[in-house]
Amino acid sequence: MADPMRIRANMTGDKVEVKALMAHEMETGQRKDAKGNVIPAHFIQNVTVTHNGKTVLSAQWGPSISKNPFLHFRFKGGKAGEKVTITWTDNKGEKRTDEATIAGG
Amino acid sequence: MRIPWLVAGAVITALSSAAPAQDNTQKEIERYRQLLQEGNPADLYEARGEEIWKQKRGPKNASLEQCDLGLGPGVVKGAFAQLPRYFADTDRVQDTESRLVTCMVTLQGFKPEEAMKDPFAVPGRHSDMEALTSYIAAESKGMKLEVPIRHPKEVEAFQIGEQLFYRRAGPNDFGCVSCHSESGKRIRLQDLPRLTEPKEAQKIFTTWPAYRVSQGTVRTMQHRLYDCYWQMRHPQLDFTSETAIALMVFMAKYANGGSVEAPALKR
Amino acid sequence: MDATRRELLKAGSGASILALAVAAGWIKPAHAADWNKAAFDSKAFADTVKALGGGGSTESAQVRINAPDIAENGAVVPISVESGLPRTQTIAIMVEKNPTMLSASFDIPENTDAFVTTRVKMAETSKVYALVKADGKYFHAVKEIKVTIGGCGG
Amino acid sequence: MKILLTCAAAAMLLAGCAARLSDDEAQRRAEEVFRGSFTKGNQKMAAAVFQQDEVQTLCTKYRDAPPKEIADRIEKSQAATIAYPASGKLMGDWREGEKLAQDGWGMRFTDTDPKRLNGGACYNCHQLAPQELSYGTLGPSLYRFGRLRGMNETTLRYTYGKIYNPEAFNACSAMPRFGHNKVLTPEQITHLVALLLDPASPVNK
Repeated sequence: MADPMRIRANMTGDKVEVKALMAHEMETGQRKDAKGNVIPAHFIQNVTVTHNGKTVLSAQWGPSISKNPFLHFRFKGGKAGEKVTITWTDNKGEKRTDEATIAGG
Repeated sequence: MRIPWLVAGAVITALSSAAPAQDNTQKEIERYRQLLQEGNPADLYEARGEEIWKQKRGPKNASLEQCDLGLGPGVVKGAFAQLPRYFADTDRVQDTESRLVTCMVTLQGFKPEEAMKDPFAVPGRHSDMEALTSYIAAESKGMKLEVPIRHPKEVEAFQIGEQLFYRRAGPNDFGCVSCHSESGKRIRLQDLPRLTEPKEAQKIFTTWPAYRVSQGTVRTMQHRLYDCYWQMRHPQLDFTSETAIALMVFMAKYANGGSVEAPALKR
Repeated sequence: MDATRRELLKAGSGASILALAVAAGWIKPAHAADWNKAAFDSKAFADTVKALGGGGSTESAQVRINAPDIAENGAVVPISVESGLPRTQTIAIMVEKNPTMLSASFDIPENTDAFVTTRVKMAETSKVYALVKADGKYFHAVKEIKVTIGGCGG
Repeated sequence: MKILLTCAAAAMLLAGCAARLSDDEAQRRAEEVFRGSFTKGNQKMAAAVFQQDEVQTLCTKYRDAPPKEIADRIEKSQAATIAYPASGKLMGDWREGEKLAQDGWGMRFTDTDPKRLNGGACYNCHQLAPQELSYGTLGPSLYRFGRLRGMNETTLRYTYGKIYNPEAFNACSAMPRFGHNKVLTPEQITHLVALLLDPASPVNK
């Protein structure tokens, strides 16, 4: 199973600043291993970020997003102590959900 | 080959001076490095390392939580800031990774060759060593580096490291000294620290392990040295070799007093 | 919704039934349904814009790319995109010289800033496009990013 | 190891016992340690780095700062090694030279393709063509080398010789002996000479 994400959510003014790191190979399907065999593509395709049941960001990614992806964005309407939840799904159907509590500004 | 004028074979009007372009290159590379600082994937390795540290594993089904990293069994906080050091139970100077091998053997019951298998991650295979070392290093973040060079074996390791630093060999006549004896030098665009200058040594020795964007994983000082010897056209340096540890003690002598900032983020 | 599917949902969401439904093609797994394969397969800017639903795109100073002019390593290139256009709905990032151009496409709901930062791989020095869909229309910005060779040819 | 043992015992009583090996002993131990540190890899390569030649031994011993008589000895013995190409032609093709200057491939333990020629990796340490922004500074800038030095027979022979064996000109130089150590062929060296001296080379534009 995939490793947990590292999510930081902080109030800056009236906005929630979200920074997340996800543990994922993001294999392009174009690299070869030491024996010369092609390493099959394996990458996150969808990312959804929710807050209070509402989607605050959704993304589609290709294999050219860097390994161990980083994401940074801001949204309005959150308060310290509330949760931000991130879910990713990759091209093999693997899935991972983690959440973080919004910290005060 | 990324220079289009060469591919095209066309004649190019040269810049009137190369200096302004170079200033801008330095500035933009600096900006690139800064932009990456806002999220260091090494965080993911620290978390995984902590999990592995606490996991019951091996024939003895034990965790590493009672491992003695130099400050007593189970003390992780601050241990990294004093490694490598002499350990009486093994009668050797050990760094973080060789000590982890010892603990995996004594506490968890692994055979030494099992504990030392695949210490460096390759595409598709993680390394427990890289994760564990990230976790242990992070537990000394902000602390002062104080590697002891008091015990006769620690002093000996320093002296051996010093000899090996200057040792030149191989088809390119390279030694550590070839790249790390002058201040302000670069290889391509990468700054080369003068390792006998405390200010420069402090910035380097205290920032490994580090997440290397070029390799997509955390690499440790063991790997850094293995990589240096690779670039020096030497053969494969053994994992946890005495050469690696002696060179670490040599570097630590000049780096002592710096603040531990590992795991850092590097090219 | 046809009768069969309604029956199925009424029967509950047991794993086996769900799997059956996926197999039968009534329900597509999320990763296939929400992923625009045509857009991610596109090799040219115009084709990618089209696959993302646009007829064409206008360059706009309201779309801003914040990224270094030079990347020390192509495996990790930080890119920020910000849009000053009202009703920004989508932000996409494309790298012209990658095997396929599109790296990412973000849907921006109403209360989310029209701003996003991520990191992309770049095979070589290339133009990077930020494409923004705002109020149903498409706008873009472009910036060249140089990828340098590292120490010892690596 | 008598001193060491005595000192180890004393260390238990007295903190900060300065047990130091003599330089000769440290050097002997260092060689022992070094030979025990490359046991799992390519043993042919290992044997080659264990055995230092005269230049490597002397430069190690004097930490790259040999006294004058040693430096003279090195420069003299190394000057005698320079072999010029059989054809007598020292100026090759600068385009080939530029490729070689970029290429860092060769002689690492992962470089196993026997058909591929080694690169020179000149940009690792030197500025050459101004279009390449990613260059090192371990060596001096060679931008406009030909323009500054002038294009004549003496410069041509010096440039070839310097790449072939820099120890002939500057004892314990950090630059590899590309020709002498067979990293590059004489023909490859003539291409680098062209990159540096050909008026058409981007280095001299």
